[in-house]
Amino acid sequence: MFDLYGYQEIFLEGAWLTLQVALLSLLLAIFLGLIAALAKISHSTILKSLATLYTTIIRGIPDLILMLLIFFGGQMLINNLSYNLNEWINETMTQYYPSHEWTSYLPDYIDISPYFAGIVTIGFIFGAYMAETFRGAIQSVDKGQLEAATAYGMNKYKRFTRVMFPQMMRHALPGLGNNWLVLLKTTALVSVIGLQDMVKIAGDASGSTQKPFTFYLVVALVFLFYTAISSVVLNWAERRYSIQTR
Amino acid sequence: MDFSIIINEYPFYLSGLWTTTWLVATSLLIGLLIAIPAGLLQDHSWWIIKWPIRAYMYFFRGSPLLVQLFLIYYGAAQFESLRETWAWEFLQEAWFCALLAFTLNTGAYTAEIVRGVVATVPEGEVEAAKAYGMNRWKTLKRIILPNALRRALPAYSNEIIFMIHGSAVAGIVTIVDITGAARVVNARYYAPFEAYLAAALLYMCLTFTVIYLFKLWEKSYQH
Amino acid sequence: KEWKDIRIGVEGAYPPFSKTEEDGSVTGFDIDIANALCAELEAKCTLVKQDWDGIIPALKARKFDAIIATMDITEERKKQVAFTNKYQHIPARFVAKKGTAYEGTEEFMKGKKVGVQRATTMDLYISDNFPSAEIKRYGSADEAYLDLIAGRVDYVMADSAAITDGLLSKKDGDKFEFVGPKLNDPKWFGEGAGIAVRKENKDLQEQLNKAIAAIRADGTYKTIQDKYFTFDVYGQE
Amino acid sequence: MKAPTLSIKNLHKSFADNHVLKGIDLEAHKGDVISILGSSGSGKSTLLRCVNLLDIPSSGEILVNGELIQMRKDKKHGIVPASIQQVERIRSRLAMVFQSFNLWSHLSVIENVIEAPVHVLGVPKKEAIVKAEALLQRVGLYERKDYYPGQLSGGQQQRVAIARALAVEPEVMLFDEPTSALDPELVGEVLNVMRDLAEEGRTMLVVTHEMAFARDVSNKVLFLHEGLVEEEGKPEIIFENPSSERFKQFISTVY
Amino acid sequence: MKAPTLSIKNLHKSFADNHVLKGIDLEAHKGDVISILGSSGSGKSTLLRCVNLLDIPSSGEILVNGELIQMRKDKKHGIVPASIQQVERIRSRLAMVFQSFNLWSHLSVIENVIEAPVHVLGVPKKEAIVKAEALLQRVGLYERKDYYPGQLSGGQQQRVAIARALAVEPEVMLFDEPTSALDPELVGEVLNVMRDLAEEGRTMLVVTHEMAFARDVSNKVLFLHEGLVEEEGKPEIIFENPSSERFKQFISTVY
Ligand SMILES: Nc1ncnc2c1ncn2[C@@H]1O[C@H](COP(=O)(O)OP(=O)(O)OP(=O)(O)O)[C@@H](O)[C@H]1O
Ligand SMILES: Nc1ncnc2c1ncn2[C@@H]1O[C@H](COP(=O)(O)OP(=O)(O)OP(=O)(O)O)[C@@H](O)[C@H]1O
Ligand SMILES: [Mg+2]
Ligand SMILES: [Mg+2]
Repeated sequence: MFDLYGYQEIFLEGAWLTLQVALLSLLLAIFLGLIAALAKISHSTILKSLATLYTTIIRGIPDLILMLLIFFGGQMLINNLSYNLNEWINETMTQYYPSHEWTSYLPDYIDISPYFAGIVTIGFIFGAYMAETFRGAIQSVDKGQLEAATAYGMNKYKRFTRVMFPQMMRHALPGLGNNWLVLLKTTALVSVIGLQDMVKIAGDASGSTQKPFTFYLVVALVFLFYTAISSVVLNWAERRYSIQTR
Repeated sequence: MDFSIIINEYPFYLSGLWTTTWLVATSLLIGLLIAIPAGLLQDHSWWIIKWPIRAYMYFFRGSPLLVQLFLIYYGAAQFESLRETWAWEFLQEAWFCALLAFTLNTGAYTAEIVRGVVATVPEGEVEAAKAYGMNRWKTLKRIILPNALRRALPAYSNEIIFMIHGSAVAGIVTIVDITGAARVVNARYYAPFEAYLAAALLYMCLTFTVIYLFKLWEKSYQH
Repeated sequence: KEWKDIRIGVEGAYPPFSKTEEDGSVTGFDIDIANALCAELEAKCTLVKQDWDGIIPALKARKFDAIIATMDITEERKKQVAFTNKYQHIPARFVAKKGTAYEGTEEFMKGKKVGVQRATTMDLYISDNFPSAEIKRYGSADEAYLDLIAGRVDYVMADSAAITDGLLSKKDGDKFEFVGPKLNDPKWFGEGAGIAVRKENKDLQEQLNKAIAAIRADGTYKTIQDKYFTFDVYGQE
Repeated sequence: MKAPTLSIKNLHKSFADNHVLKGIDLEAHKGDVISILGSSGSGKSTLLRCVNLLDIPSSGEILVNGELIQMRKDKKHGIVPASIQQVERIRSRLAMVFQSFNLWSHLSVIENVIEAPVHVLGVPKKEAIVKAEALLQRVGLYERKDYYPGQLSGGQQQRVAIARALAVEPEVMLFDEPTSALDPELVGEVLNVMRDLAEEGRTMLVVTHEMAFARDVSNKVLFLHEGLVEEEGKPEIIFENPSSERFKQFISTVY
Repeated sequence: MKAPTLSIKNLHKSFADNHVLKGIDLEAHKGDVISILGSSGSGKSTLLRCVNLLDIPSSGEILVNGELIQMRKDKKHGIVPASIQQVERIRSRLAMVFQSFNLWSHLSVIENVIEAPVHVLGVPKKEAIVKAEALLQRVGLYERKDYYPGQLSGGQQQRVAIARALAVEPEVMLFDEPTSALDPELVGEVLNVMRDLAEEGRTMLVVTHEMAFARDVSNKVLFLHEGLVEEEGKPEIIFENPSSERFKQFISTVY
């Protein structure tokens, strides 16, 4: 195996962290994606345009830039807000009780940990892609299939659970699987916002050992391992949802 | 917020825009040339053809572009013997490393798109082509590829967008693309929000141009 | 306001001032200084690792309250943050492969490839003095050394102590040497490295100033310095 | 007199500016078997689809068992059903065999047949399966009950669609060319099944190209032409003595 | 005597362990119109598909104009064509109308029709278009020539498929239920077209459920049952005097 110059332990931690971030952001992304997809096919103009705005903006900006923006910008926004609110409360208090001492009512800072920021950012980004996948899947269910359900008296909910969902999954799975794989690889970027994932560790380690090839190759191999496992699961799922043809 | 910074530094961003554009465009073009044969041949009955293609596609689709770029850029330099060969002439250039990583990456993804759409050409239409005596090459050229092209457009426009997005990592290996420019501006003025927002706007222009052009193209197929 | 709970931003990729150990912890001169100052202030300190690029924005965004990361006190930065008095002062230098010629003139440097860490004082120095050189900017000094070894750049400029530790004392370090003079023109390098705090936190700035004076006075500073360097890193009083 | 099982009054349907149905009147009593004839594109499928509101009529009234399907005005669509619950309730009493079958591709043959009884009508699953198996016997597909629609030949799919429709024991059955994909023998069998249904007193609307069926099984024939009922009446009368030129021509070309 | 245009000898075809064709012999001379009858699933489509090797027979010989289609053993598939060039050449002389039409969805109606003449047979495009337009006139679809298959009704698609087959002026035409999606009027028209073709002396194999066509137009009828030719002969003879019980039953059910 590779000699990791004493970095193997922390490296393993990084690999585990990568996986955590990926899985949690996936959950968030699916959740946001379904909501946005439903909003997009709904009849409400407001919901529709909100969802469209969301997906369009995300599609327009690279993940890396978005991460930097959300991480720095978001943090600055939240903390300045909380700080200014404190100031304001205190000043108002002082007006009425001149003896009042400055206290911070709201926390002076709200620490968005890189872990949390990473998950939220990636989940938010991929929610937009998921929305497109789900919308496409919903629309590619054969109209006749739903008509048959309608003709047999199924209501909206039954139509969705009994016919739309099982058939939609078939169409959504390839896209979902793709998004997951892209998402998994996007986690490599969280190193940029200071999360100690394995890419970041590989960077630090290759700096101090001057063996960049070794470390980055190991990172690549771990990712390949993750994707291999994902493919197995996805294939299984696709078979599960595939239709039998002659 | 102070956007005068951006206005002051606009030539910097413009050259970044140019770098991003040509890097992405060139790698997409060469990538496509790799992708079509790779996508068609990855199911070839000879293992000597099939397996190298699959391994290539697997590696480049299975690991992050950032890591691939690091591997090519910093990794290649780890081997002193390599530095004595002619290949170093190219590998020593950051732009070449980026181009290489991007091309191989998009090549693998596009090959997968090619594979996917070709596999979903309706069997009956292929059979009809056979029944009318078309040979394999003609079936490919006249029926499969044109039929597939139309359905490949959405996926391929996505791939282009992903590539534009992905190219942002070039800024990490000393290339001054849009992101690189934003990084330098941020470093000088400590204004990340303004610096990256400007970059975001430029990327948006790029992606929306692509989306718009593909919409037009797709429309020409609507029937 | 008394500061009893201070979060301190450090870099972790700039040995010997700060470096990441195999187990992920950060150590180094800056870290020891930070801990000593906190002990002096009887405050609870949390170290927060942050890439150099984003370290000032992160301070402003309240990710931490102070930066102890060998940050030179410059006019540019003073527009963004407030600094304590200096706590160290080390000149910057160029390093190159042994036998490489060097002249500090614009003409000589024209077209030469120079590596430097992005957003440092060295970055500004080179940008202003040698605009016609081919400047390559890296996220960390380590990456710049990697490219110097690989031959992708001809020179790297960094703090001399950092170069000694990060490059010259490493395995292939004997192939490289300092070139040119020590550089400490205050126009670019300021009056040494200080601790950055947000401008509104005057109280913290004062407390830290007192603490710096205190650890210098009671010998703690000297003990820490000797752990890492064989020379005086504080410079003139 | 009891209210007719199905009654359609002055039904119009346009797609954009394509006026397909231009005022159809139709009354079906319990046990009626009504054949709907007409050339390709004359609006036969559209008429059936309007009956269970898969296509929303542009105007007109539809009554099932004397109950009027309530409609309300809508800015965008002209008129729309006023109560979706009412429509769903009424739909569950009608059954439709689609021209293109529309079997649920993710369900096996037997699952297709029990889907509506179990999940719409609330029949216990066991019971539904027993009945479904009997129905599949009847259409000769018992052996294929665990196949998926994609694995069946066209004729087999059509028979599954018929079994699926029978499974809900509908008051009115809407057949859209139920024998188009069958060989003559199966056509015979399926028509026999339909004849049985007629004898059971089920009401049926059948779009068909089988003149023999129209003549022998149905007790009323409707000939659609250019969106109107061009000829209508008891088969023994109108086949012998067509009053419309167009219908005369239509039946004359039949082999 | 001239070699038969098409000759099939002892043709077998299995799908996995499903033995569909169990030894079919067939000979078609120039001008022969052979109707293939049989119930659903009896292997009619499979037989047609074997003739132009869309399905590879498990064993047996196929000769076109006396030329044997060479086969060679293959470990995986039993036998496979020895020379793909030969197969392609022979296919270009046959034309097939598929049961499910299989029009090329990315080409317009007229493009579908000229595709094979221009790109397989090398007919100049202008010439091909002139001919294609005439053919579309003949099947009544000239006005739809710039439509795409997805925009046509089933019956219209079927007629395009027929025009496409006619355009290559094949020596043998293979029709798989060419009238299944048509109304009786159109059925009559299409059968007239086929009758004309027969009179032009074209060889045709027609899978059909139209007994009238089998009786009146074809000069030979084949009845498939359980993978074998159960009954075969001139229509005027076998329809009057069927020797097989099964066939007797089959035609007796026809309306
Ligand atoms: N959704 C639609 N949009 C526009 N036009 C439509 C739509 N559905 C049907 N039509 C048109 O309405 C007319 C009647 O169609 P319909 O399907 O009812 O015919 P049909 O009598 O069932 O014919 P066939 O025997 O070929 O099935 C046709 O001309 C068709 O083009
Ligand atoms: N690819 C296949 N794999 C497995 N079984 C098949 C396949 N193709 C056909 N069969 C089976 O072979 C038998 C004959 O099928 P074929 O399509 O030839 O019937 P057919 O006579 O054309 O019927 P129809 O009149 O319904 O079109 C059927 O039982 C079918 O299930
Ligand atoms: Mg119809
Ligand atoms: Mg068939």
